Amino acid sequence: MGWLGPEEWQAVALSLRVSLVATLVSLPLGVFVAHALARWRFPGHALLNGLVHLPLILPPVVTGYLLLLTFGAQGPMGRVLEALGMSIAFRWTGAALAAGIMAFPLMVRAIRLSIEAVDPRLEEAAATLGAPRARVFATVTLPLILPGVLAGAVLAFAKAMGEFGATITFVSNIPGQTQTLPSAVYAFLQVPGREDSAIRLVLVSVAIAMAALVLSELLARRMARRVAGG
Amino acid sequence: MGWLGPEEWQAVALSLRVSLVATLVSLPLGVFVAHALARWRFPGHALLNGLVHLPLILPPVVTGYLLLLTFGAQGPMGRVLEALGMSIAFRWTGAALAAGIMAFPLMVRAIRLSIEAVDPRLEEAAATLGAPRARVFATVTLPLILPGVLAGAVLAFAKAMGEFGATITFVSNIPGQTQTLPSAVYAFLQVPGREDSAIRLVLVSVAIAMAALVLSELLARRMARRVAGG
Amino acid sequence: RADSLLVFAAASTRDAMDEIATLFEGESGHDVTFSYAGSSVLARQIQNGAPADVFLSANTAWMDVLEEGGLIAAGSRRDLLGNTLVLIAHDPEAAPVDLAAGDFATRLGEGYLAMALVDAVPAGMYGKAALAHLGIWDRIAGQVAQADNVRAALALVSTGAAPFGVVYGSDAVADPGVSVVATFPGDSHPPITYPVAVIAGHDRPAVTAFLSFLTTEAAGAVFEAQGFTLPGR
Amino acid sequence: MSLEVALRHRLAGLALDVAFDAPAGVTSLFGRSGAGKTTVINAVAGLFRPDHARIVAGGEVLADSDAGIWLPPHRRRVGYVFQEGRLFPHLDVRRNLDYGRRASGAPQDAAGFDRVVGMLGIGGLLDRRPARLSGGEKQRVAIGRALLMQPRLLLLDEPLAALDEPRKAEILPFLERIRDEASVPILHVSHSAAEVARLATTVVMIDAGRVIASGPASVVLSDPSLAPTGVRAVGAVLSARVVAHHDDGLSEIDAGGVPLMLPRVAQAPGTALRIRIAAHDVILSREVPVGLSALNTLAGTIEAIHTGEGPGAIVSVATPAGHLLARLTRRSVTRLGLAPGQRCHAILKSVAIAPEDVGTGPA
Amino acid sequence: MSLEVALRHRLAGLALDVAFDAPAGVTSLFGRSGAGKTTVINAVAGLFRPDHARIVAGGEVLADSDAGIWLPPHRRRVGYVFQEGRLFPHLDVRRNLDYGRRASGAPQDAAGFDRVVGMLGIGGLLDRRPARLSGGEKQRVAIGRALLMQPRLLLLDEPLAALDEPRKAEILPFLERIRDEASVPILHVSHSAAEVARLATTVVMIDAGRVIASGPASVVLSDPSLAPTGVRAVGAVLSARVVAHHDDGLSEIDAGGVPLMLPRVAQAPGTALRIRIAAHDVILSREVPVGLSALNTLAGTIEAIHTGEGPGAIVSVATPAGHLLARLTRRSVTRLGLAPGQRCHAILKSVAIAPEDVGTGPA
Ligand SMILES: Nc1ncnc2c1ncn2[C@@H]1O[C@H](COP(=O)(O)OP(=O)(O)OP(=O)(O)O)[C@@H](O)[C@H]1O
Ligand SMILES: Nc1ncnc2c1ncn2[C@@H]1O[C@H](COP(=O)(O)OP(=O)(O)OP(=O)(O)O)[C@@H](O)[C@H]1O
Ligand code: MOO
Ligand SMILES: [Mg+2]
Ligand SMILES: [Mg+2]
Repeated sequence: MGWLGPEEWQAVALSLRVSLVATLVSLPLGVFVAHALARWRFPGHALLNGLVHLPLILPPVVTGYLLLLTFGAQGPMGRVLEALGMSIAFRWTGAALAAGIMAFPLMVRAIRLSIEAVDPRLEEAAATLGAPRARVFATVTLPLILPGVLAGAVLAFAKAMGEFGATITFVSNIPGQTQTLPSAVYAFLQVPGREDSAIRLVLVSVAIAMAALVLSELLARRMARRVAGG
Repeated sequence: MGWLGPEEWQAVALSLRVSLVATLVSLPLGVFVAHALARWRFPGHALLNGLVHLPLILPPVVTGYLLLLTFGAQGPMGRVLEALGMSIAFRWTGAALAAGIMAFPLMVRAIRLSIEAVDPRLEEAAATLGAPRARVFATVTLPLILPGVLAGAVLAFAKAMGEFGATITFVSNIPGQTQTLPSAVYAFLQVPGREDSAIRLVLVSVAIAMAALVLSELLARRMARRVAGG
Repeated sequence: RADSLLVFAAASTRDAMDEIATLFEGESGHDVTFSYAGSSVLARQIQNGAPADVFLSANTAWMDVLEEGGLIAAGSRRDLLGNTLVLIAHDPEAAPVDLAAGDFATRLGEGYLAMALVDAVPAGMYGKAALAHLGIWDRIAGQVAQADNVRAALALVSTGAAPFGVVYGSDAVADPGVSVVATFPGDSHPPITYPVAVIAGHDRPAVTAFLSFLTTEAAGAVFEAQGFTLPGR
Repeated sequence: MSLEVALRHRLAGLALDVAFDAPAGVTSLFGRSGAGKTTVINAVAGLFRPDHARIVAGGEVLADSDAGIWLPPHRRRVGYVFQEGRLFPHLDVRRNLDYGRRASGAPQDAAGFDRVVGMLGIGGLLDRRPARLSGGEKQRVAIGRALLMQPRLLLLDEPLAALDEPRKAEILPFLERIRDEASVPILHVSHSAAEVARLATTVVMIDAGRVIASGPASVVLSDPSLAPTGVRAVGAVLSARVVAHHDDGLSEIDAGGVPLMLPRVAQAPGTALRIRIAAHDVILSREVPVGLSALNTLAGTIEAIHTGEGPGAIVSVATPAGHLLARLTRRSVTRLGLAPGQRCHAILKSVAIAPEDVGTGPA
Repeated sequence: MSLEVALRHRLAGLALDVAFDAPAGVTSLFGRSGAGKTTVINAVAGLFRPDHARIVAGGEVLADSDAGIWLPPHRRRVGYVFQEGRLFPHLDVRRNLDYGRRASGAPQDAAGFDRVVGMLGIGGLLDRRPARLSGGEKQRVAIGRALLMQPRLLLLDEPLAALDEPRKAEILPFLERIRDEASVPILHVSHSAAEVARLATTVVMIDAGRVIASGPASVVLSDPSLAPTGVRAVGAVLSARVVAHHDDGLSEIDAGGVPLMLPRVAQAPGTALRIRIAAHDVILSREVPVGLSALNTLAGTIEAIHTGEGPGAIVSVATPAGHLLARLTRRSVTRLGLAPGQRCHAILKSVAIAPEDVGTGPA
């Protein structure tokens, strides 16, 4: 398509990949953390909760900077990953990490709210039927919170599609490697007279995120209808 | 306190004010929109939903730029407000608008999830007892979703405390008027060797947001306990 | 043998650098990739092991930091570009402003003057120095709207949110929504320079060739067309 | 005040097509599990909107699909006791009870409140939230909540199923008083024939979404061919009047000129009563019985003998007190040589007539 | 298999302090609303942890607070039918029923599944979700779900309250079979004396959180001084045996050598039965009664006469079939001149003995 140049298509493809991977990889952890925060009492509960919300509170640039310090060549995690041959700094995997971390609080909050809304008496009933905690979760809690998980995932995906500050600070803006849609938009906005290119990219990103939103609404409504028996 | 300079304290105070006002003012609208999205079917449902999520999807700079076009001195809304003597461009109120808009999707999502979790049979029961829709909402739905409203508000507050891109693009950085904590942090990060100042400010903002989080957790737990009768 | 280069460049140089890279690739057969971002961001990434071969900074202070840290190849640093500092107005018919006469404060009236962050971002720091030098700063300091970068300051003026702004000449050239009403005298602020250097350990032949290419006539023409100045000329 | 209901709708498990008139008093929907009783009640409350509906309460049209009328639930003023509680979990019992009054903006009525609370035995629970109530306590609060909203129509979906006998015995007279004094019509679902016989003015039998019989309780419940909920529901309902209370705790009543003795009826002499006499509690004798502990005998004439598939037979006996039904074994019918037209004596034990079988009001 | 329960706990509305042994068979917790029955059952299921608890089922210690033992619910293998359904809303009826089997990894048992489904009459609902079921349908699915998990202990909290009589009559024999054949002990809560009398091996009467009586059903239920749930719960439980089925639909049974006729009992000759005879269904006569429709008379000796506050008296009569209780009015006692030691005849109507009053197994 002549509308976007090859480098721009690359940014679109990369953003999609980064956001999808960030969302899908963090989803199980998100569900786990949300469940822990919603249903367990343990020392460090408040600490974990705070930690999860940190990326929301910090200016994204700061989060990116902290990631750079941690996962950069000199950083503690960076050295470890380097030694394992799995360096993520300045790779698309790093962009996914940044996007995932920035989106994590949104995902966890959404899932946690759904878990808190599940009637614990149903979980009790499952326990009396012989299901241990993990099975109760998998067969009762999880199916009942699917709409919330979906909402959380889509929220996270949308956030990941729009994430810029942390990503560009952490993994820079290398086309094909780490240049996501928002980074490309930023780069265009820095050059006089390239606003039109920026706007085209913005429209693409809005279209993608909207499609994800509409799809998730439809799915969620279907799930809800099945449970309500309407 | 000698730890922060007067201009920095000013930024802290301003960020608090901006975030609080943004959260509190948008809260009723957030509850309304969340309720409409959760419980009503109307044409334009998907459109409204998309619109609400837009600030999440767009890179913040783009949101800020769109705000500038709309509410700036030459923008359509800007002219109207100007005529009313209520211009918000370059004012802290503009910063609050930017923060509120950026935080709005998070707030609405959280509240919407809680509304969807309310058993509609309780609302039906209230209706048979003579309560019209608005009263049902105020006396049954709203009290039951308070934990979710609280979660949404705190999420929005935290996001507002960290918002930077849209704010600085829209209202720029005028010390005492629009220089929020993240703008100040950003400025320090631009200058070699000022990371320590940046970190001090970040710590302040983290402390504030964490306090809000912990407080909201305690409140939510108390509400939940009262309903569960534990 | 064809090589691949990764160049970290200040975002404001994008259009010129893209064009020059195409010329260089055609000539040398090498492949050039850019990462455009704010100079401070790029410098920090280089400090933390970014795989950049070349750094083009809009900010001498950050290049100094890298140099002191031994992160750039010895002797590779040079001042590649210069720029001018101009006063712009939203109104296309705005009358020129005589900066020396000190009547700017009156012209500004109640309005805002858009600049980049005056203590953090080079364009803002140059602008503050110039305004101070001209004795205007103290009278208008409270009306300065500081953007996070110079392009955002430009946007404030071109959208009409602020009637005036201080930006680089290269920015003003490209934006038809603003008119230049004054140019700050070169001696009113420290010289505006964009240093470039090879990153330590990356001085491969292709990299050195690229750096040399940046100072060719062809490259210079591109830079000038974008409103940059070439030092020493 | 009367109620007129006509509904048509198709559901996954049910083709609903019912129409009935409910005159003043209590109308009981009687029928097996899954017959469609709750569905009908929900439509009357405005919570379920069938394809076709016409519902008129006391002259006001609540729904008329032909005219496009569908009043929302909050404008119907019907008190609904749900089959499954539905108390507001965030409100304590007091505010649950008060919900309807506040919603309608009616003034406080401390006396009425206390009366209902006392009758339901929930005075000690007022400050508790529903999560801390037992099953029966929840149900009592739900009943109180519906009563206290001053409804013009009460919908009771198995309101007493979770309650023990003494509690039922306390609540039933209260419902009767609402029926008789406040003249609030009641639409009522129950699986208990005794409860239906005692309360119902009209019985509507529903089976698989259709009305299979409807009419005065005394007629429908004594029709032995209609026993969707079991033959033990068969019985006669007599009209009577309190005559006097005797010192030994018995009350003398008059049923069509025949004196009967019942365990103390808590009504003043002169009060009209309706007494359900279950068919399986009546013994027939050809001779005047002597030396029996049962206090009440009624002479009468056998009108008809229905025999069905099983070992039982229902003998209907015309007595001056009204028609009585007796369920006997076919063997007894043969042994005693019973036949229509014959004279016989019906024997009733005073104590076999349970308090829940004795209601106020004419049958 | 037996169950041993001892609990102590303080709640807002209740000071719980109960201890009872439940031998094999059915143990019914009987008591008024709010007495603490559900609380006890929850503790046995592991859902409510009292301050002090010792619960031993079939030799295995489920809880012992002194030893710090508290088995989590999923390791107790107790089938629990909750007072309020608790079906999984996201699963259809089939998968609700199958939940317990899958959770325990037991192999499919199509025959057992079909038998339970058939007995509960829910074959047509298997693909429906709970939101589309009626109240009674939900309860039947909940019963099936608990039965199909192969529990070693069944907890039934008012399982039949929402069901109509014919459905109850279908389900009760099934519960009896579980009690007798699978020897699964059952802890059961009900407000219905008939249900308790029919099912219970042992009755534990609870009032305000304390056990006020416990023992064999035949003893506890015939104690007229214990009637927390109303005097109509009083009755005797007789042991009997099926002798023969007659052509006219009656079954002849033998109760301690006395032949009695009942409406067809669906059990083979030789089967042991337990028959509840409600005190208010018994008529006493000084003479041998003649010409009555009632088929069963038992000669006996009056043992005791309890008179209380009310107009009634309970007369206990020793007969060869066992102790019978008769509830009469005090006036009848006087009129007939009844006194301990006297001979008399107890008259029972065949049909007054409801199917729900006749259970299998020894009393
Ligand atoms: N939303 C629904 N969709 C499809 N079928 C439904 C729905 N709700 C109820 N049904 C079916 O309609 C029938 C009637 O249900 P209803 O709740 O009216 O029964 P009921 O007479 O109140 O029974 P019960 O005495 O058991 O409460 C049942 O077979 C039920 O399965
Ligand atoms: N969580 C709780 N906190 C305080 N009190 C409670 C709590 N749960 C129950 N109760 C009280 O304990 C008492 C016993 O409750 P329980 O549910 O065991 O009664 P029940 O015998 O099952 O009654 P029902 O027959 O009405 O179901 C009731 O008075 C109830 O109000
Ligand atoms: O402020 Mo943002 O939300 O990512 O840059
Ligand atoms: Mg129903
Ligand atoms: Mg209970």
